[in-house]
Amino acid sequence: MKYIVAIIQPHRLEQVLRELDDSQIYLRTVTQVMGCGRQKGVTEVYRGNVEHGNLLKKIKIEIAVNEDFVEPCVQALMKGARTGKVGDGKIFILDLHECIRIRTEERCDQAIG
Amino acid sequence: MKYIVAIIQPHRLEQVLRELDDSQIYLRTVTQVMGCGRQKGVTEVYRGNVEHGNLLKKIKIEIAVNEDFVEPCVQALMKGARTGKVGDGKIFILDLHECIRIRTEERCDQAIG
Amino acid sequence: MKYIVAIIQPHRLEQVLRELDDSQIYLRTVTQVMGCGRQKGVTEVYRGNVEHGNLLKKIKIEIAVNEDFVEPCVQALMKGARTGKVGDGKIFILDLHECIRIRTEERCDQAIG
Amino acid sequence: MNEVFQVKGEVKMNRKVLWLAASLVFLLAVPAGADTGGTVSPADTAWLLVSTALVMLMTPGLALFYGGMLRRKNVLSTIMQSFFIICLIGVEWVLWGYALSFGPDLGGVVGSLDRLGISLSGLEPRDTVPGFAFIMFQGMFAIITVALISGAVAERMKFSTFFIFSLIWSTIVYNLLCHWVWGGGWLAKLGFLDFAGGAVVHISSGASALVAAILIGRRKCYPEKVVRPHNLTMTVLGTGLLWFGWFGFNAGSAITSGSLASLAFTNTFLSACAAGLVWVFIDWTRIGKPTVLGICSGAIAGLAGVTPAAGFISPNSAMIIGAVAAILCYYGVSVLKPRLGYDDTLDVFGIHGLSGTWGTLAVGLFATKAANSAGADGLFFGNPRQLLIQIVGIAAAWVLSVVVTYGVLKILDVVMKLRVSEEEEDIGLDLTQHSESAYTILE
Amino acid sequence: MNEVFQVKGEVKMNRKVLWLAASLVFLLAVPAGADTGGTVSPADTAWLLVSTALVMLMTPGLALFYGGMLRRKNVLSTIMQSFFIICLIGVEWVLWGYALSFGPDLGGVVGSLDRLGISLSGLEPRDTVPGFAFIMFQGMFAIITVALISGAVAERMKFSTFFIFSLIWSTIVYNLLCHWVWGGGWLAKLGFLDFAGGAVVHISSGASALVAAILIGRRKCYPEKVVRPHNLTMTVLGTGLLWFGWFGFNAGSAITSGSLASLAFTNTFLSACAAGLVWVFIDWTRIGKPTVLGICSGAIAGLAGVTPAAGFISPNSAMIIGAVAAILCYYGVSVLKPRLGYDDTLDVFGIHGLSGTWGTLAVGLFATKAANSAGADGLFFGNPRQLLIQIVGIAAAWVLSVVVTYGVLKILDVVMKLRVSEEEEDIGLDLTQHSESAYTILE
Amino acid sequence: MNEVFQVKGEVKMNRKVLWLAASLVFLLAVPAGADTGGTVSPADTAWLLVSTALVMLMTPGLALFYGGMLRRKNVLSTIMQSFFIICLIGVEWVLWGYALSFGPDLGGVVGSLDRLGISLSGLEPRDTVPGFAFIMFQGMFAIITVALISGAVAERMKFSTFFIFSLIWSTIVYNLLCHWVWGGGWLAKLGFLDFAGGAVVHISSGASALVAAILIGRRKCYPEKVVRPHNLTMTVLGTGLLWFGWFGFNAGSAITSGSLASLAFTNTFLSACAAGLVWVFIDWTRIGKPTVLGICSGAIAGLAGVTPAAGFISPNSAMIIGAVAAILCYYGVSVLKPRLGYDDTLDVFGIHGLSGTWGTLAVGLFATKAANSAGADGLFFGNPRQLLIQIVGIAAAWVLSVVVTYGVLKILDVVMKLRVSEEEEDIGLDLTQHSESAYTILE
Ligand SMILES: Nc1ncnc2c1ncn2[C@@H]1O[C@H](COP(=O)(O)OP(=O)(O)O)[C@@H](O)[C@H]1O
Ligand SMILES: Nc1ncnc2c1ncn2[C@@H]1O[C@H](COP(=O)(O)OP(=O)(O)O)[C@@H](O)[C@H]1O
Ligand SMILES: Nc1ncnc2c1ncn2[C@@H]1O[C@H](COP(=O)(O)OP(=O)(O)O)[C@@H](O)[C@H]1O
Repeated sequence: MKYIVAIIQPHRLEQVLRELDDSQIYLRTVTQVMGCGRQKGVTEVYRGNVEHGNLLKKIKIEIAVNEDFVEPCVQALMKGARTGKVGDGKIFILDLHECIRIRTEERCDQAIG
Repeated sequence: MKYIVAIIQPHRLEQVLRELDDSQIYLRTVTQVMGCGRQKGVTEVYRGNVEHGNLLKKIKIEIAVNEDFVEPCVQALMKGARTGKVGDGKIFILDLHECIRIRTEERCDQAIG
Repeated sequence: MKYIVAIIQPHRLEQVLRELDDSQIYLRTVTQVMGCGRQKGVTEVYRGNVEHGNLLKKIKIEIAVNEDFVEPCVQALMKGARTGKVGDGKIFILDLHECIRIRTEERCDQAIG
Repeated sequence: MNEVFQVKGEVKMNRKVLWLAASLVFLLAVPAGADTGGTVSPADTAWLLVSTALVMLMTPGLALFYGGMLRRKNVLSTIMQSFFIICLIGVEWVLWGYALSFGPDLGGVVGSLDRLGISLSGLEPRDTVPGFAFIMFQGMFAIITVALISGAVAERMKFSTFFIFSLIWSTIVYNLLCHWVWGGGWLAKLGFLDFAGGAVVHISSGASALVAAILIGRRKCYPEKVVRPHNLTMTVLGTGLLWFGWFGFNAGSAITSGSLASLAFTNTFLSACAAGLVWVFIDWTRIGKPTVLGICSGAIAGLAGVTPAAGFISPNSAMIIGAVAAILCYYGVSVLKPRLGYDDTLDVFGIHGLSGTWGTLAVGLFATKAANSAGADGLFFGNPRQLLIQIVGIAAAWVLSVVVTYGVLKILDVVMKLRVSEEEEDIGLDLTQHSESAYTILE
Repeated sequence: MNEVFQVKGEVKMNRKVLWLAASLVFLLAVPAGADTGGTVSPADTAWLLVSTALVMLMTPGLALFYGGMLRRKNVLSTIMQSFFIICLIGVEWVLWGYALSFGPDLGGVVGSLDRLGISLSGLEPRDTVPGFAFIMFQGMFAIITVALISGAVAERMKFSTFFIFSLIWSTIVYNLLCHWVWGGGWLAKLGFLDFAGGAVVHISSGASALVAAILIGRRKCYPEKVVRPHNLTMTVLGTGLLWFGWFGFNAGSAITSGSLASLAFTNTFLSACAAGLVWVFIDWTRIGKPTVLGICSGAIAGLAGVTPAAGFISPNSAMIIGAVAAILCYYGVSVLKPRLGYDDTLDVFGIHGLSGTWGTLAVGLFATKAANSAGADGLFFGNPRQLLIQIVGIAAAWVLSVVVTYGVLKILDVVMKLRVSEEEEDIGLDLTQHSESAYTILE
Repeated sequence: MNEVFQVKGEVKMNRKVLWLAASLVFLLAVPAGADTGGTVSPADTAWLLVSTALVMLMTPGLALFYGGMLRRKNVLSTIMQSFFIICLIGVEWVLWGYALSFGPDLGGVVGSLDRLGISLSGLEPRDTVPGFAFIMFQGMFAIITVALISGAVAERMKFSTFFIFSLIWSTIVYNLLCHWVWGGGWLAKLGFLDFAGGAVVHISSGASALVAAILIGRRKCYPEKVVRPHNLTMTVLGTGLLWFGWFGFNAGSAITSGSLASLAFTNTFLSACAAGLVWVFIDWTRIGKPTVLGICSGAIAGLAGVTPAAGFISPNSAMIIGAVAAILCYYGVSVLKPRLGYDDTLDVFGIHGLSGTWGTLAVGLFATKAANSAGADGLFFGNPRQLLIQIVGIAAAWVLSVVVTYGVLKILDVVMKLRVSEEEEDIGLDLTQHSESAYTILE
């Protein structure tokens, strides 16, 4: 099992969720985060004082999947999130040791879906 | 060491924290997230326009523990979070390679508690 | 590759980001979280009713790095975050299986930086 | 559009009329805008219309004051109750509420339905103001009284039930009580004094809130968990708007512009200040910290406390009334409520019920004809009888409110349930009752 | 509670006192109204100044009402448009807008520029109020009308273009229309009735909003995604402030304090209540839940709908007008808009355009001289002619607004582009147009 | 500032005139309240009470204006200061503040304590309004002046110290200065003009704020980090409420309703508009983007700048004063402050201090008797002397404020510390000083 973490642009969220649905990956956890990458941060000005920020709003999506869903999931994420501009984000894949469904106490592969 | 990630219903948070305390697991990090699982999303209506959302408010709890605390921790989480209804959430367990306490520079097992 | 998760005090964020920059680690994802550790929680009072909370505002920083950046990164985090008082936080290091840059589809070591 | 134009024809006067005119100038022009044969005073009208707008603003203010103290998932449901009440009772008031309250007295109990509905006769003056202005001003009181109750049942009451309850409650409790006290009913005849609604507004809502809170039962989380206000700045804003509007509420109740309105204004302000200070100092002594919610609660307690007395007392008495109101309410919300264990979510009884009762009683203590010759002297000014009258009025308001609220809610519980389901309570009323959420999260 | 009671005993006066009294009348009446030459009435002035302040508050109220319905990344950009419009049109109004609108009539079309600029002559009375009070009151109307339009192009219009557009639009559309209707222009001469701005404010902004929404095109996300209001409590607060201010808008339009103002006040309130209720009930029937945004939208629809009629009709008619306005607007925003597919972000046409048109028409149906002898009778009171006049006025307002808006925007699109770039739209207008964000996230 | 002064010469009347007078009584006294014997004018009272309520609302408005610009962890602490000041100075004012300010003059320096405390004598008129109305109106000024200072020491000052400081500061600085300028003190005798508080309110608070900011020292994060406003919509709302209330502040300072109030109203509005525009244009030129915080800051600068002049100048001068105020304040907050390095958190000196000083000076330039015959001519109208008088007044206000603030704070620092501990500053003042947080996070 793998634990996939994707950081994407906020305005691509709708698209990404739709692509995931199309790939029959319905389970996910979404968080609002701030990111700092290659993309130039924004400049904000308050009472004439300029502040060069470097954190931008991003969306983090976490998805736990069985091995055979890893590639479809990555493809869906990429399809939905890619604009080709700096700031599109990253996908991180971690090993998932165990997964438990709280409601049923099912474990592992049964639990993940 | 394991890194436990639990997604639970927001209204079970108090109960879960109490159960964790009872199991003498006091350290945790809590985040507000949005989840999409088997539970039917909510419908919202704005000026007569119906929107079938699919993301629900959830709470994510992260706990880093030594191996022998994994099972007690899982049990506490389940006890606190379970209502038996769809949406109760999941527990994910990842391997934790290293843990460092910033204050003391302690590492691994000493740092985790 | 490693996936570093640091929980720090909110008022150390600026300092930590500066230290990371100084160590030439520019990529990161930041989240607002609530933490409960050894630090005594705060007491809040509403209409004379005292509530001993135990969750405090913390900041979570996630950084994916190649192996040789792990130690510099940890050092930078510690340097920026340490005040020596309880509540300074923890650093957790997980193994990172894969990393993909969405924009370019680059993978692994090329993608991470 | 000047009403001056409405005076037509030439006014022919002989010397006697001249004499009369001149004396009338002296007698009437000064304080009241000289109404002869009941003409409209533009100054009084301006003041009353402004006051009406101010009182209207209090209900949205209340919605925010309340909403800020709730959890995010229930904030809209309570705001909705306030806004819906504005619309619902606004219409109820002109259809039959005003008639029941201010129609020609029937046996001291209720107004006759002669004045059912609203017509252009409101263009005619009622004392020195157009009937319409008076109807609107009084209507805003009917509205906020019902809206106040919503705080006691917040986070768990079904919206549909609250809707039916409001309509019945306003018709029976509010309109009757209003008639008794202000519409020439038996309490008015007895000499009961309630300047701007200590009994009519605050006791009635506070007492009913207590009954409602007990009947509907505690929230699932109560009392294990103190619900933290999700946004105290919203409560602060609500307090500001309430305080601002309260000037219209109390000083507007003079109906005329002049010394009496100014006195009521001053008393209103000082009572709120004193109560705010006292609450903060109790907080400081008791828990070691002055709190923002404390000063807001104190100010509201002081405002509610001085409401029945604002036009009958001296400013020094107002400060005393405010200070005592703060002490009482502090005790009510932080000792009495936890001890008795009922879940009056936003302390409608603890604040409005207690300080409304206290303030109405205080009229019997502090009232003085030196402040308002149309008022009375209280106990401290040599007239113990007034205190007795006030006690009778308080008892009447309590009994009417408790009995009717109990009866109506019991019936409604059978007919349509008072409470949402447990699951709906978990998810929150905003989504389950109104299909909306107050805030987006991901963006 | 009338201070008259405080004057006791009989006042006996000899002739000297009488003389004194009479001279005092002359000496003191000045500050108190009755000044020589039948000019400034302090009471009317007080009412008008308060109304002016209330109408001024509506634009910040609108900014919040609108802002709450947008996404976090665009909330400041729309607020900015409202605040900027206050400053910009505030200055435009005194420089040339007032002259064009209320200057001596030139052929029924426009005011002459004799009164260009602002001078101390505003100290002189205009009817019963100082000229300054009248100028300011009218200026606030010019402001909010432009600000209303911003809702239709929210989340995508370039700020600089909106700025230039506002200035031109206000000068051509608003000032002309205002002159036609209120400044003695051809519609006024025709007998067209618009008490507080159904045509001048709501049709003009609503019609222009529709044109602007179509010309600027849809937002990238529309119509795939319903944009959820990022903070409904802000919209609720905005509604409260708008409603509060609307009393000044409509009842202040009587210019004098008295029965007419009270009538307009009552009609305003009741129309809003009826419309709020109706919208909620449609929501309830149609989607199974009463909504907060629904009651707010309904109230605003009712307020806009009654605006042209407030001083000409009876309260019963006001409730009917409000109810119909709610039905129309509900249909407009939830059926018409999705069907036609234009992206009028905050339903400026759907709410203000539709109910402004309806209300202006309704004057021709419900107006009655029994309510206001300076008004007229409508169809239902035996005068079909008024209905025709109203239709002419509505058509004129629509044509003027549509034609000018279309022309100006077409030109501006070529000269400086209407829309921000796609990337700016993604990131949000707050950051890209104003280098600010409404809220911090990490702290 | 009573327009009565404008009626000059002796009025001689024969019997016909008497007849006329008497009929006028009938015709006009009614709507206008025709007061005889310098008694209470209902119209003026209505206007003053409304103005008082408006000024009262400014302090909650200020709390939100300030609160929005801070970090989440400190928002309540600053709001608390404003609300506490309302209660504290509200009581202080009636106990001794009013006596010191407006009591019978003692040597031009201070009012005698004859009028200590508050009694029912406030029912009696003071000019054309009841004493109570005047006392309350003036009290609201005392309140907001102290509340303004809190912005300079936000995010680090101990609440308890601020509490003691406020009480002393208000008693010494505010009450004295108020007496000097408005209570018949030496500056009043000198002919110093300050219509609504340029020196009394804005210089005193701005100058003291500067001293306080310097003495208390910088926040830990300053100047490395620009603190981003945690919620600009809150600041926007605060701006709206301040602007709205400012009409009461300035136009209410006419005390009477009529031309003077209308003039002050107009000037207030136009100065704010001009200043808002100018600030936005500087932003646009300097940093390439117009900002929301900019337009809000500009409007406030314009409002503060025109305050001392509102009733003495023509509207054109008001626009100039506003424009210059914006330029000065922009320079103050974005160049002067960073250069000098003091940490005046919310720019109380930068906005109120600078534009208060400028506006008070500008009276000496732009005042004209054509606007207000009870005023004076300024330099540009041929009277250089007035400018000198204004400079004396400005100097007096600065010296008094700086010296007393310095002295009091130095002593308080020794006695009870000005600042919270470093750790408390890190955690935030809301939790450490008040045991509350403004917002919940997890829910
Ligand atoms: N190594 C990393 N560790 C943690 N977060 C990262 C890392 N690299 C990228 N991110 C996250 O992804 C976001 C997008 O990355 P960025 O470098 O701007 O885009 P791109 O990958 O297209 O060059 C960043 O804002 C950050 O939140
Ligand atoms: N495979 C997964 N990956 C990521 N998050 C998941 C996954 N499965 C469940 N979740 C999270 O857990 C929440 C509850 O899951 P759900 O399927 O609704 O409940 P249940 O497990 O009781 O059927 C979801 O809303 C989502 O946030
Ligand atoms: N074992 C753990 N699992 C998850 N989060 C932890 C763990 N230990 C610490 N944390 C996070 O780190 C924060 C700081 O920890 P704390 O124990 O208060 O400080 P210190 O490490 O200095 O004693 C906590 O509030 C919590 O968010």
